[in-house]
Parts: sequence; C-alpha cells; structure tokens
Amino acid sequence: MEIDGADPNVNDDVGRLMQAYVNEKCAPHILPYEQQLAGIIVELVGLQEEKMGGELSASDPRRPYYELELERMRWLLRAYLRTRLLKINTHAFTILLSPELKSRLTAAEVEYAEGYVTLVEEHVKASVTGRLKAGDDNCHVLAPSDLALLLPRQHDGVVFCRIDADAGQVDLGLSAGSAELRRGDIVASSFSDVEPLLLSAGADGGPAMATLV
Amino acid sequence: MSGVPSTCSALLRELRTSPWVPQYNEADVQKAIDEIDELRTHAHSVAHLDSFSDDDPAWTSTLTAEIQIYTHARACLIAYATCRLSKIMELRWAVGGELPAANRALLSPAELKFADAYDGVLAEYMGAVGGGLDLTNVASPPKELYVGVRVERSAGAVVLASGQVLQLNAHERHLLRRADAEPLILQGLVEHCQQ
Amino acid sequence: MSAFDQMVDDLLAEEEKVPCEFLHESHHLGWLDDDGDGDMLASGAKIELPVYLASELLRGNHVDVLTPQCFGPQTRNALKADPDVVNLRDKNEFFFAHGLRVAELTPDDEGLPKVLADAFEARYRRMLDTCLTGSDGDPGGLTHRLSSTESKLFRTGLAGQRDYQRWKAGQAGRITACDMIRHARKRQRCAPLGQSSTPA
Amino acid sequence: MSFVPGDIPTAEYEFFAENTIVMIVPNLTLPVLEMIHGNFGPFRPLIPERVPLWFALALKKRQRCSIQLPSWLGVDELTKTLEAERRNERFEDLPQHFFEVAHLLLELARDDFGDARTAHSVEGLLADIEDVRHAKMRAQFARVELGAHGLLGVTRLRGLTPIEINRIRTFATGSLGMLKRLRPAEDAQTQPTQTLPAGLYGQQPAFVDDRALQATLQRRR
Repeated sequence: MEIDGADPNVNDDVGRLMQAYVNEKCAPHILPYEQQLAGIIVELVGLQEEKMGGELSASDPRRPYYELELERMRWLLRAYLRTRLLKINTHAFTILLSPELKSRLTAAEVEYAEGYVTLVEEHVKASVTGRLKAGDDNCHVLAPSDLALLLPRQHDGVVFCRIDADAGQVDLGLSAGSAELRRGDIVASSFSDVEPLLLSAGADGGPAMATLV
Repeated sequence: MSGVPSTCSALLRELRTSPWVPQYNEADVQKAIDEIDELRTHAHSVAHLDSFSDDDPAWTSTLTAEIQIYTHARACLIAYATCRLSKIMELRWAVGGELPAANRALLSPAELKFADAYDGVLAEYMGAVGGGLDLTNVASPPKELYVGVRVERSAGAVVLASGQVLQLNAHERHLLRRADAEPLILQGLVEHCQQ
Repeated sequence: MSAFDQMVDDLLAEEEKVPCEFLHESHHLGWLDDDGDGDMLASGAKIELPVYLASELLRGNHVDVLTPQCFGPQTRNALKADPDVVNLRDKNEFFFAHGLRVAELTPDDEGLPKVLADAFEARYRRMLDTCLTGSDGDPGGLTHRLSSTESKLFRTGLAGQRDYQRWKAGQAGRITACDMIRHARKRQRCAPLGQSSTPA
Repeated sequence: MSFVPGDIPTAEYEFFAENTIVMIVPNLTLPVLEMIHGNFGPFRPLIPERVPLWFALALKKRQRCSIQLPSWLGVDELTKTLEAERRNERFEDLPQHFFEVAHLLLELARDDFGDARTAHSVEGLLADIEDVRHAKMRAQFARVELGAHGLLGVTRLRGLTPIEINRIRTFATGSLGMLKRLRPAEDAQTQPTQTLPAGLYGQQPAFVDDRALQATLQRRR
C-alpha cells in the first residue's frame, strides 16, 4: 500500500496536503501555512474546473469522475483552510502578539485575525469594560490583565507523533531527557518537544522528519 | 457562605450548562457591573482615608481583598461576553450563512451587531482565498456527487446554491447536489437518507 | 471542549474555597465572616475564601492557608485504598484543578501532589477501560463519581469510541442537523420569545 | 465546531484511505483520466489498471469493474498476521489504511472476495486482528510511564495505524496532559507559570488608575 510514491503517474501532493491537514488538526497551535502545497492544489483545481467548463464535452463519460474528484479536492482544501481559521479564532490574541506565530499566517489570515480581534475588543468594551465606572478614560481600553484572560493558558499539549526519518537522539524534554528515535516510531509527547522535528524539512527540502498521527 | 458577590459566577454557571447560549441576561449583567463598581469605589475611598496607611497590614489586606474580588468579577464578565461570542461563531461555522431566528432571539443587540460584523470579516477572507470556497458548514467528506434527502416538515421555498428554487413539502424526497443538500441538512430542514 | 469553555471552567475553579486564618486584623472585611460582627475582621478569624482571594492574601502574608477538608486525611486514605470508587464530584467538582491550586498554596503539605497524581492515574486506567470497551450506559455509575476534568475526558473518550463504532456500522457518512440549532428550536417552541428561561 | 486539537471524525480517515492505489479489472472503455491525483487509464475491458480506491468504488457501484484485493487481505495473509499479532507483544506493521480499506472493500466490493464464505472468514479474521491489537493498546495505554522514553515509550506504539490511535486520541492526549501537570518531572525545570501562579489575570490591575493602588501594595512586600 505504500506504493503511492513509487508511481510516477500519481501526484504525491494530494497525500501531502492530507497530512498537512492532519498535522494542523492535531497540533495545539498554528503551523506554518503550506504555501507551496496548497497553492499547487488550488491551481490544479482551477485548471480542472476550467477544463470542465470548456474543452470537455458535456457528454464525456469521464465527467462524473472528474466532478467527484473535484468535490474531494475542494473538501480537502476547505477542511485545511477551515481548520486554520478555527484555530486562529481560538488563539488570535496569542498569535498577533507573537511575531513568530504571526509569520505563519497568510496575508489573508492576518487580516482575518486582526479584524476578528478588533470585533472582540469592541464588543467587550461595549458590553462590559465600557460600562464600568472608572476615574479614567483609559478604562475603555482592554487592560493587559483582560488580554491575559483571553490568551488560552494551555499552549502546549500532548500529541502523537510518528517519526518518518531516523532522527537520532532527540530531547523529549521529560525527566529522562533524550531518546533515540527511529523511522516508524510513534511517541506520545508534548507538542513543544516534537515541534522542531515536525517543522524540519529533510536535507533537500523534502518531507519533514515527523508527522502527527 | 461568605459575602463575596456571586452574580458574575451565576452567569458563567448558566452559560456552562447551556447547550448553546442562554438568553442574554441584561438584568444580571447590569447587577454584576454595579457590584464591581461598588467594590471598586469602596477600595479607592479606603485608600484615600486619612487613617489609611500603606504600612499597616490591617489596611493593605483590605485593599488586596477588594481589588482581587472585583478583578475576578470583571474577569468573569469578560469571559461571559467572549465565551458567548465563541458560541455565536461556532454556530456560524456550523450552519453557514445567517444564524437561524430561534438562535438570534437569544442574543443581545451588541451580540447581533458582532454576528453581522463577523460575517463581514469572514466574507472578506473567503473572498480573498478565491475559488469561491465556502469554509463554513463543511460536513463529512464527499462520497457521491448527489445526496438523497427527505423533507420532514414543509418549510416553503429555498434557494439552492446553484440558484435553483426548491419547494420543501413534507415527506417528499429529493436528490440534490452535495453543495445544495449540506446546508439544508445542517439547518435541520431536511434529513439525509442514505441508500 | 474549546479553549473558551476551558476559560470559563478555570475561572469557576478559582472560586472554590480554601480555609484561611487571618494573621492580623483587617478593616472593613468583617462582612467576609458570617460569624463575625462589625466592620473589623478579627485577627485569627478562620474563613473559607475563594482561591483567587486566598492566593493574593497569602502572597501579602495576611493569611495562612490550610488544607481544605476535601483533601484531608479521610479523602487521602480512601483514595489510597480504592481510588476508583471515591466520589470526587461530591468532594469537589474541580477536584484536580482545585487540588493543584491548593498544593501551590500549601507547600508544606508535601503529600498532596502525589495523592492527586496517583489518584488521577488510577482513575484514568478505569476510564480507559470503559472508553475502550465502549460499552453503552454507565457501568457502576462511573460518571457520577468523576470530577469535572475527568468527566470531560471521559465524555470525549466515549465520543471517540462511538464515532468509531458508527463508522464500522456504515453510519459515519450520514450528515445530521447541527445540535445547537435543534436545541434553540426546541426551546423556542417551549418558551415564548424574549422571555428568559433563567430560573429566578 | 470550535477548534479542539486532535478531534478528527473517523469518516475522514476513510476519505484519506480512498486515495490508496488499487488494481481493478474494468468492463468498460474509457480514455485516460487526467486528474489532479494523477493520470489513470486508459481503460479497456479485462485489462487491469491501477486507480485510486475512490474511483474503483465509483465504478464498482455502477458495476463497471471488479477490484483485485490487495495481497494482505487474503485469508492466508490475514491468518499469518493474526498469528503474529497474537504471538508478539509489539504491533505488527500494517499498511497505513489497513482497516479502512478492508472495511470499504467488504462493504462495497464483497463479490470480489470470491464466495460468501471467504468474505465471511476475512471479516472474522479482521475482527480478531482488531481485537487483539485493541487489547494490546489497552495494556500499553494503561502502563503510563512519565519520563523514560517519551510519555508512553517510544517503541511500544510502533506499528499502530492512525485510525487506531484516533479512536482514543483526544482522551489519551487530554489525560496524559493532565498527568503531566499533576506529576511534573521532579528534577526538571518545568515552568511554574504553567500552573496559574498568580491567579488567572496576571499581575496587572484591570483599571488604569488601580495601578497606583497596586503599587501601594507592592511596596509593602
């Protein structure tokens, strides 16, 4: 079954986007946007849609299969982008305060996050803080302590991680320190401890050393 | 039971046990705001008393306690407001499009304003990513191009994503394109029947 | 459980009480004490205070914090003897979250962290078994004994199991109406609009 | 619908599995399919072709092909797998989407298993394999060891397929996360900030003019 990659006629990017989606779903905070990967699939979907609207005749027997595949790809793209937006909802304040996390968003996502945060702040001012008596005009601004409240406290979490390349000694951050990780191993570990593996591309910019399962 | 104000936590507890959000409770929110104001005013007046001394623990303990109590109450109120917003967005994401009237009826005017403004932010994002992908109301992955549905109760005419108008008469069955069927099923207007 | 629901739970857990003993008098705090009279809170007054308050008063050396009864010797012995059967919900709804806070505020009580961790671990195993066997219903009334943290975990465990079984039964592809809408509709049918359902 | 890490419906694993390449024997003629996932075909009656499973199943529903079962889904292979699974403590290495592909084929391509009895034995063997692995999983997850090699050990989960992990993922990760909070590594420099040191609202007072008050209090400490 691991024959996907061996077949020159098969586009690996589809499987890789599926994995990117699973990674995003499992990771407790936002991962870098898979610009290249998602871009390729978006482009291919566009080309295929064009073909359906143009050169392909209405009675072509392949049409229902093309359409079903398009539905599948659109679903995958939607699921991936949607997961990121929902995550941005949850962590918007944290992300915007951290240049590192913010750099993982697309321009459209940053705009979304900023728009969303503004709305939340306006709402909290209108329905809570702005209604409180205070001897200072500044009370209409969210105080740092209010912000602290809106930052989810559990940034880290436990994840299941599969090692896809021999990783050598890896520090798992627990009392025992490091462990030798081989291809195929599965660890349950803090996300922060395996995040570097997840984000490290192979030597030639190939697939990452680990994936979340 | 000591006399620590409890209106804010009552609001939170009500929210916590609700399947979506409880009816917005303006009276209690106002009561909570008054409680915070009162304690805060008191704390400030204590600090300005002639007898107040910041070397005297009998005074600083009073200030510490009062500040803590209203800070906590304030945090609860903010949590009440923002957690309700999260539920509004949750529903928006689940059904796509405008919130159903039954749900809107539970919200405050400010929350309705938020819901509409949030629609705008979301629409802007979805416009920017192109491809016309609607990211909300994503149901389970597609198996077939068409989905069989059954109308439970008559619900008048609905306009499908494809622009077609469909009359929803009780007990009728339809075979719809997935994109057309999904929002109707999620909104509970029709039921999905599997072959 | 979203991060926002977690925020609400965290705030409510901060309201759980711990016994405090005031180390000196305090002006205007008499109202905190049901048994006291007057405006001044007496030195040596023993009052149960919410954790958010107790922790700050402790930081300022205004109070001593004692171990609440729900983490007392009786509970500890029961948890050591048979962790599964202890009803933690009755002891304290936020037993573990509150326990962690209490442990912070009573560093001299060295036994507490281990009691909490051992109890959680043993009870986790029990929940694991129930989740993995996916038996319907509630064998042995487990859910009534769980603290808030546990019951959230247990529910997600059962939900995962049921989702898997639904898939095996060929039901996973079925799309269903959104719960939040169903509840609001039902509610609307029962209560006239604009009327709060809040109990007085 | 809000974001909860690791919450993936089982149906989505079936969706991922449907991209697995399988061999079909079509009974129709179709030109090459130029799809996003790759080029497949052309198709001629009785000439075997490699295609994604979802496409094979779409043809199958229209009775336009038979699907060649993957070798691991034969009675002999499954019997061997089951024996090994019973014999060893470790999990056998299975194809990524072992359970999903088997499930789909049994549901939608049952006649390709030969006779009804074969399909039935395959079903029985699969159920046994699932049960044995499930029991092992239960044992592994019950043996919580913090420290040593990661939270649960490095090698003992080796061989589990994603759908099996998914079955208890949110419960397991949530419980292990809580255990980690309750039992921070003794010698480790775990960040005390993780356990809400100064209440939930940081050190800053909420109101700007309360800072003066707060400063009054800080001076005394």
